Amino acid sequence: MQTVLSIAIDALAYGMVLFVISIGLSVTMGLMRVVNLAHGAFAMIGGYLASYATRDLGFGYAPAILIAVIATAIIAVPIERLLYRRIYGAPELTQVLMTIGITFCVIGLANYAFGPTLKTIPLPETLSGSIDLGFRAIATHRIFAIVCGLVVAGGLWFLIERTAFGIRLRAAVDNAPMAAALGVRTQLVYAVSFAVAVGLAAFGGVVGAELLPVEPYYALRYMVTFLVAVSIGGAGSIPGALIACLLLGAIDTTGRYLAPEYGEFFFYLAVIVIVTLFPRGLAGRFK
Amino acid sequence: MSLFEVKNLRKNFGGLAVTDNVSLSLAPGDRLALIGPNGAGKTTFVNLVTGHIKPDGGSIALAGEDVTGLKARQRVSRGLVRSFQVTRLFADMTPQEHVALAILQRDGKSTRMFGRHDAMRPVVEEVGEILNLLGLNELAHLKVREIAYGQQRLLEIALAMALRPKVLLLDEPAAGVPQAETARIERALDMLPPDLAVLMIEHDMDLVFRFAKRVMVLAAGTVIFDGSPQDVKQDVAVREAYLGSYANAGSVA
Amino acid sequence: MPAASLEVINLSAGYGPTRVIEDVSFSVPAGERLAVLGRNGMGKTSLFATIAGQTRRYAGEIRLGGQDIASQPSAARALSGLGYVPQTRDVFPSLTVEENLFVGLKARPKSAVEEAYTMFPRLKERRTNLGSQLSGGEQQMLSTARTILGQPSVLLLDEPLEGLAPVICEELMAAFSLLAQSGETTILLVEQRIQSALEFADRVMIMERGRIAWTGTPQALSGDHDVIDRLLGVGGLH
Amino acid sequence: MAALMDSTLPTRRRPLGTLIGIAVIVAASVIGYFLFPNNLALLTRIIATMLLVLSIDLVTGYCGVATLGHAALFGAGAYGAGIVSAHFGITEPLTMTLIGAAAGALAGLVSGLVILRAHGLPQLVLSIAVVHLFHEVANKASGWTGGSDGLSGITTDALLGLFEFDLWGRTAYVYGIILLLIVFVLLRVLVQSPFGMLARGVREDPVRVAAMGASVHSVMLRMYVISGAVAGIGGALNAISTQVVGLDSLSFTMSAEALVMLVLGGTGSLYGAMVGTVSFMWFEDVVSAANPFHWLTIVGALLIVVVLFAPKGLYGAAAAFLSRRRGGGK
Amino acid sequence: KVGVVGPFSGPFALQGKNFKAGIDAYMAVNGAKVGDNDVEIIYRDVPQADPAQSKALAQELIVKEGVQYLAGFYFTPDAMAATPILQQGNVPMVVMNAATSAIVTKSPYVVRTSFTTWQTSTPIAQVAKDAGVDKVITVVSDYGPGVDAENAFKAGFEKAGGKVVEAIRMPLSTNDFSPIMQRIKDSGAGAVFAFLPSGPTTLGFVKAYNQNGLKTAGIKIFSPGDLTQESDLPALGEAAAGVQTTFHYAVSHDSPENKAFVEAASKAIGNPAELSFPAVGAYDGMHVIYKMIEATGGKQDAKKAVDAVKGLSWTSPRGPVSIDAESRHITQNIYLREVTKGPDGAYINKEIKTFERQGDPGLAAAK
Ligand SMILES: Nc1ncnc2c1ncn2[C@@H]1O[C@H](COP(=O)(O)OP(=O)(O)OP(=O)(O)O)[C@@H](O)[C@H]1O
Ligand SMILES: Nc1ncnc2c1ncn2[C@@H]1O[C@H](COP(=O)(O)OP(=O)(O)OP(=O)(O)O)[C@@H](O)[C@H]1O
Ligand SMILES: [Mg+2]
Ligand SMILES: [Mg+2]
Repeated sequence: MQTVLSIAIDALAYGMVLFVISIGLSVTMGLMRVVNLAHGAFAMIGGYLASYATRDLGFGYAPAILIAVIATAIIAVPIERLLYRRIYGAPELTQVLMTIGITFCVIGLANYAFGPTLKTIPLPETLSGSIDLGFRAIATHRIFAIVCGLVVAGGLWFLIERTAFGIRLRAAVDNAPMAAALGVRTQLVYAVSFAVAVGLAAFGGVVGAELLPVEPYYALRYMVTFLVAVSIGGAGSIPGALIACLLLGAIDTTGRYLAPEYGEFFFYLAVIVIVTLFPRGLAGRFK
Repeated sequence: MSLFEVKNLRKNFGGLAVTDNVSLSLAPGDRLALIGPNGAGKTTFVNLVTGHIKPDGGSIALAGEDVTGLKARQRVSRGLVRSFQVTRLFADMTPQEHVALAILQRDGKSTRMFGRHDAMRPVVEEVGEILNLLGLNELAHLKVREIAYGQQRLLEIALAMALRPKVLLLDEPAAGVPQAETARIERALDMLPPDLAVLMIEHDMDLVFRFAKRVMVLAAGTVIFDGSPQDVKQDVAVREAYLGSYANAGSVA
Repeated sequence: MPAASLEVINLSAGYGPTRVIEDVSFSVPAGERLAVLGRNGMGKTSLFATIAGQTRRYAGEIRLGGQDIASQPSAARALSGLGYVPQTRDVFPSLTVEENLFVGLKARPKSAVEEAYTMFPRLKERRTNLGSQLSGGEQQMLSTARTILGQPSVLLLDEPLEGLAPVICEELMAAFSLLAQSGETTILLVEQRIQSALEFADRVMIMERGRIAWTGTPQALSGDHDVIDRLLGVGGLH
Repeated sequence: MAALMDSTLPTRRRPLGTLIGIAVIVAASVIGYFLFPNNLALLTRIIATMLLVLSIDLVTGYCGVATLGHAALFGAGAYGAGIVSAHFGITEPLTMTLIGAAAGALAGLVSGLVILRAHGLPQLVLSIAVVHLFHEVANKASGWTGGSDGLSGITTDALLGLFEFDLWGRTAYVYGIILLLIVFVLLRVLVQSPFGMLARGVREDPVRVAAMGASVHSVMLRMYVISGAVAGIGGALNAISTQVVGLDSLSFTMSAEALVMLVLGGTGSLYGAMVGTVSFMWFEDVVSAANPFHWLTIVGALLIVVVLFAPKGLYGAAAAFLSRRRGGGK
Repeated sequence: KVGVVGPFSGPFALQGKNFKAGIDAYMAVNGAKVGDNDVEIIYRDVPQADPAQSKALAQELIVKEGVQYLAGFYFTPDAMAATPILQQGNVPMVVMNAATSAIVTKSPYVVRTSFTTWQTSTPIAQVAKDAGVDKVITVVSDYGPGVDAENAFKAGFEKAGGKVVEAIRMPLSTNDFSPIMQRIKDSGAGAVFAFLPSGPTTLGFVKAYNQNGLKTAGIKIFSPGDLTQESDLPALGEAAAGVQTTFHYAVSHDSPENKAFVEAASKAIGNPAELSFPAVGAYDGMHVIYKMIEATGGKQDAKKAVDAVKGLSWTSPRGPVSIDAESRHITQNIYLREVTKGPDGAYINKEIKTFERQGDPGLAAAK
């Protein structure tokens, strides 16, 4: 019983961290229909900025998060204008090519600017300890990640499903020329959504840095993880992504606990089973 | 003997009975028009009988064989062919390739891995005939994405014809085709083998009344009328639900 | 917004190297109803699409209420009062019926969608369905209603009756007439059912290979069998 | 495969395109041989990769299946050929190649059965899962595969008993060119055949294909098996010329790189696949030799530039340019 | 002419950079000339384990560039791939990192100046036993070196009379180590033997070790030095303090040879914090190559060159070393180190015990 509970806690925590990092990708990929393999690159930029802000500029954790999110979103604006705008609606493979190219560039630049070693983001006192749950200890930071995940999920869901902006975004994605003909300023809508998605990536990069440490190859190393989490959930669905991340977290954690030597195996087998059962993702939007 | 027999077909979409116990039978040579208000379930009916969606209940038989459990493509190869209400074509291929592919598929040669279709004389000739019939000759080598919608509609019919069906289901073949070109469609329909059974969904009443020997009216998922074209105009329910003033004003000439 | 005039001056447009609109000029005074006719592939849709800013314009001016909008993006034209119902309907497949309508509202309050439901009660029944789940005719209704909700001062309708049941066609044409008579909208209509078009329009324009081949009143057209034969190819109207 | 063999029948019309293709390949390989006589090992590696990229093109370019897991097929071929040599003493290169092709085809069948269960993004994810599973299996079966240390101990007889695989890699290179030519001709025939046309139809609208009475699934599965054989030949060539097979030949990285090469060259045409491979690998070789520390940035920039200025790939852009020139000349 | 194959780009570029730093340092200290022969280095990049590419590049180096020595090789498969061409090319190969025991058996022309995982993992078993631990759980990354480490430790520990209660192999891609930590706790072992390749995952591992309360529960980590590679230490920092590892080299090694080396290598690498063990492998590799050149007078003679360094012994920055005449592998001291704060406040691997003149137990075990 204790084991089960223990696994459940780990699974929840891991799943939530996964969610926080990959949810931004669900926006670009599911809503804007861009297979954005450079998502991890933006998360990494966020991580580097936060690390720089805390270690070299002496900011606290909270301001560092804010700086990372805003600065990354600002960096993203020209990238969106110059590069992403050209691949909206392009075939998936073209998008793959472009976003891999961006990833490579970001990796190269990060390597050049920050060097190849790991960068950490020191946690504040309140988050750095662990909490005793009676039967085991869990890092306070993970609780923080869980809360962040829930808040982000709720806020994003509201923005996309309930606000006029969300409806316009989805309309623009479905059929941009038609949306424009109805008076939706699609370019603006896209730019804002992209900035939001990238901001979320940066946020995830910072909050998740405890688990996925920041280093230049971050962007490539975890690319598949993000892609899998989002696609399984059904791109564009916030609840879908949440369920998928928790599910994958559970599978991964359980596999790693019970049979670590086959952990990878179980994980991908489970992915195949899930996709076969839900070919559109757990809560995929109708295509 | 009835060639095509649908019994008690049912389909619900989240509580909405879109097809509610519909039965229908077609004999060889039948020319049936299926009409009804928008959202009555006509397209759904076609989707059900052709196997594009699964019915909740009922049975479908083709030439005495129960095809309810068969896949869409298996029904096609047994002679049950449809056209689509909104064109579904290969945007980057030419009309010539479309028709050739349909012919090859019909003859079971479409999975040959050698030889070129445009070097197979009988195929080339038949493609020419069909495109000619529908006036698409000039466009034979353009990509479909470059030809006007009305012409795509004609190609849609060409494809169905090329498959030489036993039962042909046409979903609004004239939608988007201007009146002038409707004549082409009619001509194409006239050229169909006489023993072929045709079911046509159409909102162009002129076409319906020129074409159909029998009319069936669907409203809210149920058949509210089944009879001759003459009688349908007199039917009060049909007039209210569907025809409106056409019943008085429209000419059948 | 009151109805506005539409002026098109020396407009040319096309797709890549192929020109499909050749040096077209015409003007529609505020409140007029103009029917645009022509055989398949003659450029009716392309003309409308160019006016709405969806197709590449090579040359020419487009004046909406006197102001040249030819270089504005599509969205800006819509916001300055141009409404466009495309031939291919272009319902947003992953939005519900109601959300589709919201998109057309521009800055109007959400409650205004009731107007659309009054025009097409069928849409109200289907309000939570996704666009992709609608029947052909329902999509047509939705597409038309969505644009009208934006209260356009010039409305471009590309075959709005296609796929609609005869009763609905009648109701819809009546609704369009009402809209035009209220003085709020100038309407340009492409329609294959020549009879309906002629009954509706104040003036008729026929297109032939990307150019304007004939302009005149419906009465004049009905009388001119030569033109009808040559440009529309219909063997006599009933 | 059986049908492929029949294709020695002359194609009646327009064999010209194929002949030009053959001429270009032969010319390029002769030039390569004399221009870079000391780089034949690299050129051979390019040929092996080219076979993998061609094989991806078959499913991606012609059938519209997005895949990031095609190295599974390539690796199966490589391990197939390697294992029979290292463990069973089958060292005849032609036999090894055939076994590689068969192993690739089998892997194609298996991954096709899995991958074709979904569409779009979920499909992409399935392909990733498949290649990881293959990778994991190879890692676990280290008794057979050498695990992460790589499968070593592969030996090869002289080709046809005459030509030893030498240090300069001449034999391997010529053998690779011959394999490439054979595959190219067979694939040309294949893509122009009715089956090739049907496959294009599947890419554009599977529902329409089904409405014509054809089985979409079986078309794609057949293509997967053929594609597996092609990739398997590439893998076998790699095993024969390198004499070591590493886990990298079953990796996601390799799959992704090969896909990038394909898109770079242009999907949906055999030439695109070949042009993409050569340009990417050549570029990578030059840049990484010139500046190993920053080549990734430069390659990234190249990819971006290609998307911006040649969105249909290098070959697609060149073809469009030529046809415009020709059109303008009239 | 020396051709060096290593990862100079990609996720392992840091290791390649260390190769280059070691080589540059050696040449800075000893000059670029041996007798009358100029030494020229040609680098080739294999970013990730990729035997096909490694072989192609090695071949190119030999036939095109005409190199007389091959060196470098970070990954085992890459080294293995190049061994078959040594004989034909008449070229010796100096392995500067790849750590699987069997490489030296693949060709008589292979000499290794780095270490093997067996070599660095065996002594820690004794350390664990001496620390009074009887039951240990092993946790390793599931790939070649991990398995080697597991076997080496097990052999050593059982010989010393201890018991390995459980052996866990986890996928290389593991990011979240909490479940593993939980299993370690549940196993009832008194300590854990861990092997992870140096790089980002070590941080997650050490953090999870702390956060899941293993440290407070007094379960110790024993590991070969890969876990606390110097270039990772600034990030690991506090979290890794007190962790004991055995390895052949620590940057903090206290000897005049090492001081000179660290100074030269730091200059070569740019950022001293990035300096770690592959550099010393490369440095000593160059030493061996210089000796070979001396012996052959610059002529291409692989056999003579290799014979010349068999049994060679010298004082390396890591301490006294020698090339075993039979296996051509390096015999060296293995040090027990602990992560502590150095004099300047940065964390270092501080050597606390020496196991002298260790050979490679892996080769013996394979026989
Ligand atoms: N997947 C679905 N989910 C929910 N409702 C659906 C779905 N598909 C169709 N419907 C509904 O079923 C009804 C019947 O649709 P169908 O397309 O069969 O109508 P139709 O008779 O062909 O109409 P039209 O003449 O306008 O084409 C419509 O009201 C439609 O909204
Ligand atoms: N995307 C396109 N690319 C190239 N040519 C096109 C494209 N769309 C239309 N055309 C061509 O432009 C011409 C005009 O087409 P358009 O759709 O405007 O005609 P239309 O009068 O609306 O016809 P219909 O009555 O069939 O709707 C046609 O010859 C068509 O082939
Ligand atoms: Mg319908
Ligand atoms: Mg039109």
